[in-house]
Amino acid sequence: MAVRIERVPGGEFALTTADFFINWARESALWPLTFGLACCAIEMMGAYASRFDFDRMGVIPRPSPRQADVMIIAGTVVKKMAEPIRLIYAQMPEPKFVISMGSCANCGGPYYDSYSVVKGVDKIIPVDIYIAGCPPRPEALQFAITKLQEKIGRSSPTRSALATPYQEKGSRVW
Amino acid sequence: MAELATPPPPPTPAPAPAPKPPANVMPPEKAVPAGIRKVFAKHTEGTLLPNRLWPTDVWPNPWKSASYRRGALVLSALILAGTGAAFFLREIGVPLAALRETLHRFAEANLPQVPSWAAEAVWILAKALVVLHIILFNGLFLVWWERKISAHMQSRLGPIFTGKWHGVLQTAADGIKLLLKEDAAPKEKDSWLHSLAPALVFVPVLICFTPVPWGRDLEAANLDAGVLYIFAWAGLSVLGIVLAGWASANKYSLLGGLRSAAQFVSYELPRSFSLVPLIAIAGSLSLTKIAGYQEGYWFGFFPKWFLFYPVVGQISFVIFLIASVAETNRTPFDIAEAESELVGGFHTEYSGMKFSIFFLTEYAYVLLASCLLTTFFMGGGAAPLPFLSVLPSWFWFLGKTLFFMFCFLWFRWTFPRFKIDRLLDFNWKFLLPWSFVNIVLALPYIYLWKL
Amino acid sequence: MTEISVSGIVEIIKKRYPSITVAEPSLIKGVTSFKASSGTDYLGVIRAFKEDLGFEYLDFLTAVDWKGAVDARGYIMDPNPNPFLPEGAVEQSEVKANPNFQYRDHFEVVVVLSNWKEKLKAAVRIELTRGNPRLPSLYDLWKTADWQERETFDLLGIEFEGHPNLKKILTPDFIQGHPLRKDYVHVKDQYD
Amino acid sequence: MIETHSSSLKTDQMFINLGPQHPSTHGVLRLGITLDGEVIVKAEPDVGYLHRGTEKLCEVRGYHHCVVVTDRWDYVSAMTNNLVFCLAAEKLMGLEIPARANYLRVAMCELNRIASHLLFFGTYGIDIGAFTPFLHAFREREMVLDLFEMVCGARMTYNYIRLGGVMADAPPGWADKTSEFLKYFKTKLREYDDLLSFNPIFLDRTKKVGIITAEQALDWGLSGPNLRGSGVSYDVRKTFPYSIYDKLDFKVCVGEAGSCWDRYYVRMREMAESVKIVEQCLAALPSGDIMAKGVAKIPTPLPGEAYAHVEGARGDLGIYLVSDGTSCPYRLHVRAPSYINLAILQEALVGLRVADMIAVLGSIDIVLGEVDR
Amino acid sequence: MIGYFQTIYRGFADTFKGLAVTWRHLFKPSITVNYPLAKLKPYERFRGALLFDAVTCIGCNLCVKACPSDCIALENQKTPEGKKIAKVNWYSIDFGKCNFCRLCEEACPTKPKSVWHSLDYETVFYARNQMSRIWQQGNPWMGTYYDAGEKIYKTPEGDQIPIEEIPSRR
Repeated sequence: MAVRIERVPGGEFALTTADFFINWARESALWPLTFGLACCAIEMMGAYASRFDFDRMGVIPRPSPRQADVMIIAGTVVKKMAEPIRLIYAQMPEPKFVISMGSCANCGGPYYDSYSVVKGVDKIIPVDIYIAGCPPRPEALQFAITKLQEKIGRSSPTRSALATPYQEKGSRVW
Repeated sequence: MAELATPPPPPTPAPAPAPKPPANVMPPEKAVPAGIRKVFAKHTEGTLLPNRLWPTDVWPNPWKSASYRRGALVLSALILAGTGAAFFLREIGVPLAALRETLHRFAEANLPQVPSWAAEAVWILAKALVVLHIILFNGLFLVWWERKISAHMQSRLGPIFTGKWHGVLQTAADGIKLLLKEDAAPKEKDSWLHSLAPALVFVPVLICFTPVPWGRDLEAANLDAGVLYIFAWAGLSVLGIVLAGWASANKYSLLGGLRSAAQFVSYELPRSFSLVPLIAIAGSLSLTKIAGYQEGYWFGFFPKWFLFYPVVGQISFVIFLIASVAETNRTPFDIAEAESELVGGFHTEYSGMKFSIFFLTEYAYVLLASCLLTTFFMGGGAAPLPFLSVLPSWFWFLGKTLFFMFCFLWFRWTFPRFKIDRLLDFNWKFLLPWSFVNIVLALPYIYLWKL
Repeated sequence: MTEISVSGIVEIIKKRYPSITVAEPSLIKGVTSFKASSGTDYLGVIRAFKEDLGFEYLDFLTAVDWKGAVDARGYIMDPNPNPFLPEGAVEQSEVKANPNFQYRDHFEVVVVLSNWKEKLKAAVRIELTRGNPRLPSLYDLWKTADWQERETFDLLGIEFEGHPNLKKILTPDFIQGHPLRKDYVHVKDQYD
Repeated sequence: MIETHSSSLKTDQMFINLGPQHPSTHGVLRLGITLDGEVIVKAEPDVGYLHRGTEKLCEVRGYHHCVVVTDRWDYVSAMTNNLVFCLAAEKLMGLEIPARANYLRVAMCELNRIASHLLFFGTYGIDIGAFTPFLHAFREREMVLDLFEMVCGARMTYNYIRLGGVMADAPPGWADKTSEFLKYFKTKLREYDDLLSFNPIFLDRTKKVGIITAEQALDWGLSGPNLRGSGVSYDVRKTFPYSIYDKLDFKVCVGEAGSCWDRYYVRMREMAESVKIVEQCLAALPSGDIMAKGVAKIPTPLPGEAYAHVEGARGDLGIYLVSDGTSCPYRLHVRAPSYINLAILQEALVGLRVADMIAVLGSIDIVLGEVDR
Repeated sequence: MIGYFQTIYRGFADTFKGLAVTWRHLFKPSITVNYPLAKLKPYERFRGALLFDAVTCIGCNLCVKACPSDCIALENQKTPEGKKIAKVNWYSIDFGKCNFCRLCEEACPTKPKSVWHSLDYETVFYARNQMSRIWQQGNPWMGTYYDAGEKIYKTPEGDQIPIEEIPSRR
């Protein structure tokens, strides 16, 4: 339920719920963490570049996890890198989301039988959106961001106690 | 969009299986089972771009594309509307003084029990509020403007989807989101100093804006020692940055804080020394007098701005410009929060509300530096040509400030970053000696030829 | 230096190190291979190549484990999420050994050097027993051997004496054993 | 003059950790740096954060499957990985490649070198602090990726060069779209020089920084633009020519002092050379089939070994392939130039400042996929 | 002395040359594709999400062997007495593991191919079990997924494989 125009004697009021307003602010200023692992990182840089401009959706890459809302896992999650990823995820302030980009982050991709690859990043941190592709096109990443924005739009921060978006069952493990 | 928690209900009617094509007939070229097209709902209404936007076919003659012409039209309409409004609004200084008189007379007539200085206090409070709002709204506008200018410099579009027209509400959305963020910071931080640092950085900037002459007699307070006042308060915010670096218990921010201390202190000197000739010529430290001194025209059409003093003006302008870019901590001098080396510099460990204060301070400093540049070198509200002074002085002040703000943005998106030791060498071995030489060169202007 | 040609190198090395045998069918096509028999020979030949014969560039240093077909337990797979196939039903394409290929139960270290002026490449090989594969390090000849030997140690478990810091470089610390060995069995850890 | 000897001052060294997640480490590389004030005393790069163990995986995949894995080593110039694996396998099997396939292969590899150097130019600009070159470089890179998408369908992991030839022939419109790009790109190269190469601040940041002498480079086994930056003119395309490079004429660009700027400017001039090479290839593109005859669906070469190496964008990329007669390679070792070039950081960084460290690391131009394989 | 002023002049000249480049680009139109409103149609050979047509498939398992990361699985239909016939009971592709390399399409012997790459790149999933797509002989739904937990087919409406244009199959 977006903005409702209420007719009142002597004028009109635009009424909107706090949820819609908060969600609108959160989804139109999603700041991802510059966190590229492998080939998908180059496609992510392609998405920030001039042709598929991410700035149009209010998405600016932030170097420090303290100012980031979204963590885009772009590349193969190796076992040696698993601990730093969990550490960085913990450092991010609370309304945080995770996008797993590419087959390697979804479930190991071409390295499905390797001894040193974590088969899917959702074994370490809860993931909101998975993108298929190896590497997915920059537009696929922007399509995922629009899907994440819709998902934030559906959540209701004012009602949920933790003030975090209502996570889809199963993807929020702890 | 159904609530995703419960799995979507299975399709109720079992759809009739597609009619079986006879075995030996080769299915037609695009024979796709009916199921495919029905299931794939059209998910967005995007139009398909058959050809690719290559620069080779977009740039040769940009005026062919309609959106480019529409953009140019909208831009020129905006500028004309601005000058038109300014033309009708005329000088605001005079009616404001009248308003102050009516306020005083109203207080004496109707409120005898109120002490005599109360009306003046209310008037000063109102002026303070107006200046505060100018700074905050400038923050909103400048962040959006920087993202659009940097985008178009890099042949991309910048924020589009947030506000209705070209992402106008983008900065508002950023601000609100930052307000609602959790304040995550390391456990080992020095919590009291960690929260004090943003305040220590932001408050001095607000105070610095009092003597700025927005137009003819539009300044918040006509301080006699305006220049000294500004440089005194501006020097305080480096304290906040060093505090932020120390309090966030992070090696990177400590390095960033120490670096910015060295940079601020060393660039304070050429910034003030480059103004010595101007102050000596104008004969006063008050910004209004300096702006007033530069009104009038040589040979009837050439404005008497300090920038156009043959040798001295240009040197002090360049030194002051470089030093104020260094003061605002922006590229090519942004080693304090150098993205690539120190991750986030002193504000690595700040999130949410505190980070947005740092963000706002940087843009407030850009506004302050542009206002100072306009007042000292471009004569505040003075119109560039005699017949143009029909437009009010605050309009000219605003135009010149916007021009200098554009220069700050322009520098940021063109130049690489200095190294800390080369930056200090550049200051101590180039800027400072040249500002001394400049003072010596200015002697004839002060004593011999009173331009 | 005398005009170097392939035959020139062979008889210089033969004169200086009789125990070096030249692998007749030059194993790597276009690269003359020399088989050293002991660690000191290996170091001496390579030093001779570098100082006397002008091979001043070390292309690469690696090792091959000639034990036999690779053991399937060295690979670890996520159980197949496809609900139709029973758990783990994705059969690992079992790699069968080539029957008429004579495998031998030890490692072979291969070092390839190149001489740019003469456009020549030479390979030095040495066989090491599986028990304790030890070899003198080439660090003091070329510093690039530092990381290449560390990688060979990490992935194949070959000790290099005289190496400044012979530690694991690529695999995470909690992986036991050397993955590129044919008989490497992967121990399940907390991420599998 | 009071001589304050630093040992008398009690200053302790600070260990900072350029962590695996850092904007300018081009991926996941951890540098353990011990600092004395702002001067680096010891640097210890820690790799392995992207080690996927592909050398072990290739021992289970057939030769035609390995080509897919090779795309993901140096994922910025994937064409060269395909080429070097196919050259090694073809040496094993003694295959003869038709002329058109060779010309297409060389044209694709040089276009890929341009795309890779453009990415280097963009990220090096960001390391030094200028953001706009990154966006301009990626604008040109997108045009090259369009050309690749036209030919082989993917933007980065091409899987285009196969054993015995090439996957598919260039579509009709491809040749003139490429020459249109090359003509446009020459003007852009001059514009990059104005924007960044001769910018005084950039020169000041990179000119006399991170000097690597020729002996040091040879000792550490550097190759590619890093080696040529130090004055050693070694280019695999000239010294050990492969495919049809002996029929093409191009210059080997060599720097003088071995500073960061030389390595940077060698890559910029190499882009101009690659443009010339692609033009020659397009002009002399012979007709004919694109795949050698008699290549089995599942190739099983005779037992033996082969070593093939090419001039990749980052240096001398080589594949040492051992086959024991089965359909899967018995041992595959990759001579990864980024892995070998990275080792010199231990020596090159000592005595520099923090800001120089980023400039030197950027100028060595490593790709973590190739470092950790 | 002259050299000193020359370096200053050169410094300012190069600085202004760099500024001129960015100034020129300020007035050049942008080359951005405004994604959700205007989408790029990939080239004809683009390797997007895989599609399968149960009518022409002969169940020959060539694509299963050709896939480097083993993400295709199928089950042949059997006659009552157990002899395999050239039809497929179900056919599943695990998009999580697929690395879009076109080897399965090249290995497919049927004319026109019964497993082929469409031009669609917008494949986004919300949960792990949505990743493997199952085509079943009896059920013409194209992109169902099988929820192992509740043992029923589910069609994630709207979000599975949106198709803009299905190319003529080679």
